[in-house]
Amino acid sequence: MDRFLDLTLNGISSGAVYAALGLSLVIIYRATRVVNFAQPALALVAVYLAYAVNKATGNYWLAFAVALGAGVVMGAVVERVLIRPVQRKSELSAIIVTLGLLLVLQALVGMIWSNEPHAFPYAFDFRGRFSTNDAFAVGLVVVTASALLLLFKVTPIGLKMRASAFRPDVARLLGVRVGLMLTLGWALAAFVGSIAGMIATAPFLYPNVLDGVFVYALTAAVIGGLDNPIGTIIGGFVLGVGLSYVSGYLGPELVTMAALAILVVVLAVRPNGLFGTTIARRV
Amino acid sequence: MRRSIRLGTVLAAGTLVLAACGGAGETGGGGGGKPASGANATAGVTDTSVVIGTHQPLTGPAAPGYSKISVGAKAVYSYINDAGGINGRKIDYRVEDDGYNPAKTVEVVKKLVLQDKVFAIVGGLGTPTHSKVIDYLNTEGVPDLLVSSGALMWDDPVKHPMTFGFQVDYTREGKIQGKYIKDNFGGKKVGDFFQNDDVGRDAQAGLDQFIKDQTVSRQGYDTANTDVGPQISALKSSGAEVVVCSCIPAFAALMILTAAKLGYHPQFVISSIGADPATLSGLLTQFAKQAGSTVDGNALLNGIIGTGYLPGVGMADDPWTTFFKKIHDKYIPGEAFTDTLVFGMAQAYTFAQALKLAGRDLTRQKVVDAMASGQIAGPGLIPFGFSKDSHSGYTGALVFKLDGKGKETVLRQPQVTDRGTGAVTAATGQRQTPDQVALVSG
Amino acid sequence: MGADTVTKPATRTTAQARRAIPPLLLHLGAAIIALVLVVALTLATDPFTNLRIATVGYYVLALAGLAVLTGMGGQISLGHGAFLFIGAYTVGLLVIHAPSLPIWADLIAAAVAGGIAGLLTGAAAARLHGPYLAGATLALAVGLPAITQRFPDFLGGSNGLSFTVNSEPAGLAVPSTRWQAWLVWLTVLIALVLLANIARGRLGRRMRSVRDDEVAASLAGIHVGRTKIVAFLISAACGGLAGGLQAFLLGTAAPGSFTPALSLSLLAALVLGGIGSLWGALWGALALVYFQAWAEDVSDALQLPTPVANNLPLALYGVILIVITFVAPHGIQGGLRRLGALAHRTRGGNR
Amino acid sequence: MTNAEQPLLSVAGVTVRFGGLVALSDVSLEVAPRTVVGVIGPNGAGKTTLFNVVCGFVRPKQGTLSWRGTTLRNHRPDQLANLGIARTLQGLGLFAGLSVLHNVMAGADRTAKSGLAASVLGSRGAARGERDLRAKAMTALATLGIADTAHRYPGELPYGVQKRAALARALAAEPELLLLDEPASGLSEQDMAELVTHLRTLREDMAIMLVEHHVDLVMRVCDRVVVLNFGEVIAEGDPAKVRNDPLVTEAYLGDPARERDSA
Amino acid sequence: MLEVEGLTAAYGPVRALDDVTMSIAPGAITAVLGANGAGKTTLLRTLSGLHPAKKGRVRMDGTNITALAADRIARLGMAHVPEGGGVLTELTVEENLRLGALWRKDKRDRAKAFTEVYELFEPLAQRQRKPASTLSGGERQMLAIGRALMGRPRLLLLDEPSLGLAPMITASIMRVLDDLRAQTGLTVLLVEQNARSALSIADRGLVLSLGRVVASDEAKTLAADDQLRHAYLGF
Repeated sequence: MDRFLDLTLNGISSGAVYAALGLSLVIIYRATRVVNFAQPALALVAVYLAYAVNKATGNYWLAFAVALGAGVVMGAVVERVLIRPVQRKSELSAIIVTLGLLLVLQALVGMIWSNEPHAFPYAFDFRGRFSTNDAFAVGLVVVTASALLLLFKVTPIGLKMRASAFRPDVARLLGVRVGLMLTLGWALAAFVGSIAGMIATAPFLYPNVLDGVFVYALTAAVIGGLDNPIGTIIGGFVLGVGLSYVSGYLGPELVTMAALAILVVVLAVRPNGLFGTTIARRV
Repeated sequence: MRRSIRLGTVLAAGTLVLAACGGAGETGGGGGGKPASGANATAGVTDTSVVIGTHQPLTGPAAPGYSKISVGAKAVYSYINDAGGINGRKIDYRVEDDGYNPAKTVEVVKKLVLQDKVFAIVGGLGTPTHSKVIDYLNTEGVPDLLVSSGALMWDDPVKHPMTFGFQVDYTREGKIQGKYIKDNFGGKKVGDFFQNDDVGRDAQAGLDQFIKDQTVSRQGYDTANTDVGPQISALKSSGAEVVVCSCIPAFAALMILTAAKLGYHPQFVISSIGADPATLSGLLTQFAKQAGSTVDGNALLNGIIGTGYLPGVGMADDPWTTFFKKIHDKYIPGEAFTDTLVFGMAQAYTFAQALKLAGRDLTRQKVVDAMASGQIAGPGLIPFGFSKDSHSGYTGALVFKLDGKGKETVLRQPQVTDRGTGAVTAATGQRQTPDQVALVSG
Repeated sequence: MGADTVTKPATRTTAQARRAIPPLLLHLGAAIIALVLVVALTLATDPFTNLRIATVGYYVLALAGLAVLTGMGGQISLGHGAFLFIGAYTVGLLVIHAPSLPIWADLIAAAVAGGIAGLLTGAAAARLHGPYLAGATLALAVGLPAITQRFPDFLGGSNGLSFTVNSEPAGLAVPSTRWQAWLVWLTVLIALVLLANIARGRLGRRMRSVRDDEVAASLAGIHVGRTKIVAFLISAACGGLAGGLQAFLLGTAAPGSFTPALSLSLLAALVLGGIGSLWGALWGALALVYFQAWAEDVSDALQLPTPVANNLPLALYGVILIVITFVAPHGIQGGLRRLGALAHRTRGGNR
Repeated sequence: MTNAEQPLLSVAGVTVRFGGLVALSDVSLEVAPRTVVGVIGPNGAGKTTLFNVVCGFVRPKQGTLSWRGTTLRNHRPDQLANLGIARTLQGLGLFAGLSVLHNVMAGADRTAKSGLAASVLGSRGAARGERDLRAKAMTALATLGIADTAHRYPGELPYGVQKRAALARALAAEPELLLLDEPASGLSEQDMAELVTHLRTLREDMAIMLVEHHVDLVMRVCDRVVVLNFGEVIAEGDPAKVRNDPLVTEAYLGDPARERDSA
Repeated sequence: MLEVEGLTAAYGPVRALDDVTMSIAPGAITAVLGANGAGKTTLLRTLSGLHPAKKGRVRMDGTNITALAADRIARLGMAHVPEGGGVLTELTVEENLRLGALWRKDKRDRAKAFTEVYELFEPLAQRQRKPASTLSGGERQMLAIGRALMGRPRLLLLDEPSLGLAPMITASIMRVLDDLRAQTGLTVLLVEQNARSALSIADRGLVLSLGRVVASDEAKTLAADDQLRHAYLGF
């Protein structure tokens, strides 16, 4: 029972990370129908900047703020400069551009900070079965997600963003600057991605640190339904806890296979994820 | 028309059948086994230079932790070359990035051998990677020296006459750890935290010779999964008071942190591949400075027991550490001075010794003979096992304790043993200082 | 192709004559020419270049398989490396456990194993669209190689398998890398002949129809799901064979060679080469093999600080991917075709 | 039914709901061999849904469908195509990545005599099969007067020509029943006249069912006309009878009361 | 109000609008008629900036709006209700309406607009919080028009508002338009399949065929022209 609790708590804190990064993927997917493979790299750059700031000033929260700010700026710039020109060309073009960006950013980070690991601090005391830091991470994700959902749900800007995502043409006809909303969507997504990066990275930071997290985050998003933020958050936590059980009861080498198995089972039953909307094709 | 189609098919099939005269897995005709020494005996050697190569994970998943080894080696070669080289030859060291991808390893090693025409491969890194080229190097008669891995397979003079190990193998080290635990923590419950590949399995074979009955829990980790929470919590609930860690530095650090997180404070015993105090404290001591945490990183390291065979950066008085520090300060002052760097430096220095022993009239066979001559003493704390019948590297380790300030205290003087069931005994023989070796007049 | 065309009345245009030749003969002819070229090339180059030529060979096959799935069939796969993994292990295990089997039997087994895996994947994936398929296939690339850890004794754990493949006929005295390059390319070209037949024939047309409009395709009597599964099967069989060839060539099969990065770089290389045709696979494979080598040479030559030099090839590859997507969205083959059309038009204008 | 011949297709009591919306309500009709049946009705009346039911894209809540007297259950679109039903789509539905010739060859795919395995091997049989398909496709294209566009891609052609290519693709399947979804939309006067001629020729060989807005065209070519409104059949019969049905006029022209108001 | 000169638009090589010239007087209802594929929808899309013009010029109240983005044009006072209404089914009725006036600064006026629209379309008032997906076809059309009116447009483009609606509902929508025009001087460009019903409320009519204007006249004149109806309107 004790062990069960340990594994559950452990799973919840990793699930928070999957949920956050998954959420950032979903925001982008909803806005622009692009799966952003560069998302972990954007978060990585943000975290490395935070690392540099923290090292220079010793101020963790300043570093945190820098990471979030950097995320927003990078997200917006990437959307404007790289994604918008190719988005209409084909689904693949956008995928390839984000893959290219992933490589460039990971390499860039390695060039500047080398491929060796660096210690990266936790925000709070990490000691305890469910430590202050765990609580902070889970709380931050839940708060961020709720704030985002609230933003989408009640604010004018959220309404505009939703409209731009669902029916860009109609939104345009209603005076919404759709392009701006898409940029904003990317910026917001990268913001959430940076949060995910900040809580996922500690204790060690190296260029490939988020690769595994990204795979699980994408899995969570696919399980939850790529255009459903709430589904993705649920998916993230479910996956985190599930994989923790697999690792604890069956062995850590089975974790990736378990993720695959969960994905296959979910998609076999619901090809658009657990909470995804099925878009009926018009004949 | 139909006939020509048939003809084409028959032709294609015929060629394939031709390719098929023997079973693919049978060694025969053209296959391996016969060293092609002689023909290329002096490849890569000129009057003024000798080209050597290595494969290292400079990028990709294994880069963190290993990408600096070749940096250390390069510094030593620069030092040697600046002092006139070995026997009048400067060492041209070619590092190829294999990203820890075995397929890539085969490719880059063949590139080094066939295109760069290296004289020898020195310090090729990794078991999954290097095991894929060992047959090729031996078939081609390329000296394959000082492999950076503690796997047992490098020591097989009959099958692999050109290959020599470097690190103490995982089984020997496991035996020394096991004996130490049995002697000092007899009767206590032991947990085993291991990398779930040959590192963990070979180490277990050694540990089990001494502490099998004490071991209460075995938890493997997978390098692809940095979340070791489930494993450490299992060790905790098993009540293990001593935890042996056959793991690489990143996972040693993760283990220490995760245990601290769970409020679990067993006696850690970390094997040489993971017990790099500079790297560990580089990773852990930062926690003293960070927001929200009152954890002193140094305190986390305090009291950890490690095994080692090289003079670590924590042994500041060791003449070799001083010597390497001097090279470090001159050639790569920007890099952190860690055991990882020292590993590369010691390896390079050892190779240079063999090169010197092989003499001015250099051939591949001569360098292999020099390796097996038993005259290589090297910077290590332990004697090499090199002889005609053994190609194993360091044959044992000493046991030390970290004090949390990066300083190591020796708990048990160097021990040696074999990879079988032989006894663990104190190492004998005099260790040479850098001045005594006097490789170059620098 | 000789004998047959000569007997045709001389009045027929070459286009008509070409149309009359069965695809097999046409493609076989091209393949024989290609094989002669490859052999000539290997004879003219050093052993290491021979190895590179062989490497290009198995990548061409892997990419051609992906081109069938993604280019022709419209299904995006981020997990093609998983099929190479299966092929490589099939050959590895057979070489070790069934040493008396000749290499061609091992390779056929690799293709079959890949095909079966593709059949299963395809059946699971036929209902998935776009990003869901991408996510599922990526999970396949991540999850499948982990199976080696579960069966360390049989599959070698993370160290994988290493073995030496004996294939060279006893009497043949050519350097081994040259022989390997021949065998790889012979196999690849045979597979490419079949793929070209598919691309030009009924099956290829069915796949393209399904890709362009599933509704219209089903109205033409084409079973959409089955066609998608067949595309996966063919693609995966090619992947399996390519993996088998890699194992044959390098004597290794290890999980570390089949990371998701491989799958992603295969897709990227294919897009770079041009996804719409089998030629794109050739350009993609050349880029995959030679671009990285070139980038490493560049970074070596520049005398850069270690971290920069180490990461430069990756960065350059990323930049190239982005630039190509912007300037030549149809890849190298698309660019060449456009150039060709341009040259044609200019020539026509001059006349 | 006065026609003694067994109907090719009969639709009996079909009801379709999308959520709360009733798209078709108890619709029954029959199509006899070599007749032209027109389905008309205002936008949203359920015409396309009816076609979708026939083709198997939409499964009815109630009602049955039979082909030559055999009841069809859980059929898929591709199975129906193989029974001999071909259909054009409202939005063209041409394969953008295939040339016009190959578009039409894809349509003829079901008539191919050589197997898929042969096409993989590229055998002589496959070559012959391809030649047959090509010949069929060229014939279909020539019938509609667009043989010269065989090697062009749909995107390069004017709408009217694309429309014909789509029709050629349906014809190449050698159907017994041809379903045409808005064949006249976007056509010029002249194109339309030619279409009428084509339809009249085609009905010698097959039955045709068409959905069309252009009522005039329907009246010119159809043997029978079925009028749908709000998913229900509100009138059925020969063109003259339907034309004079007040219900039909109302459906088409709006509220007769308003009519009078504005007049 | 609106002047269009030589407007040409295409989808790839397919010309959908060919040299269309027309002008609309303020406060008028103009019906655009023609068979499916005649270019009616493209005309509206090009006017509102959703589809780029290849050639020609569009002016609204003297301002050249040809090259402006759709959202700019919308904020200048042109509202376009696309075919089917373009109701965002994922949003509630109220959110849909809110969306129509978001760009307008005056908050009090926005509140007033809500009241007006709910008065105009009673059924919407009762389902403010309901997702738009629960609305019937007629209610959706009301919502779409109501949403367009939230922005207090000067020019309203309507694409087949009668699509799939019962004649009664169509009639009531037409009546609302007629009233609005009378009260606010709203200018309307109405695309209709249902020719007679459109001409019944329109002042003028415009007949398109294959992207060209083939007739443009008083609504009554057009309605009386049997030959024209026969040729282009299909009945």
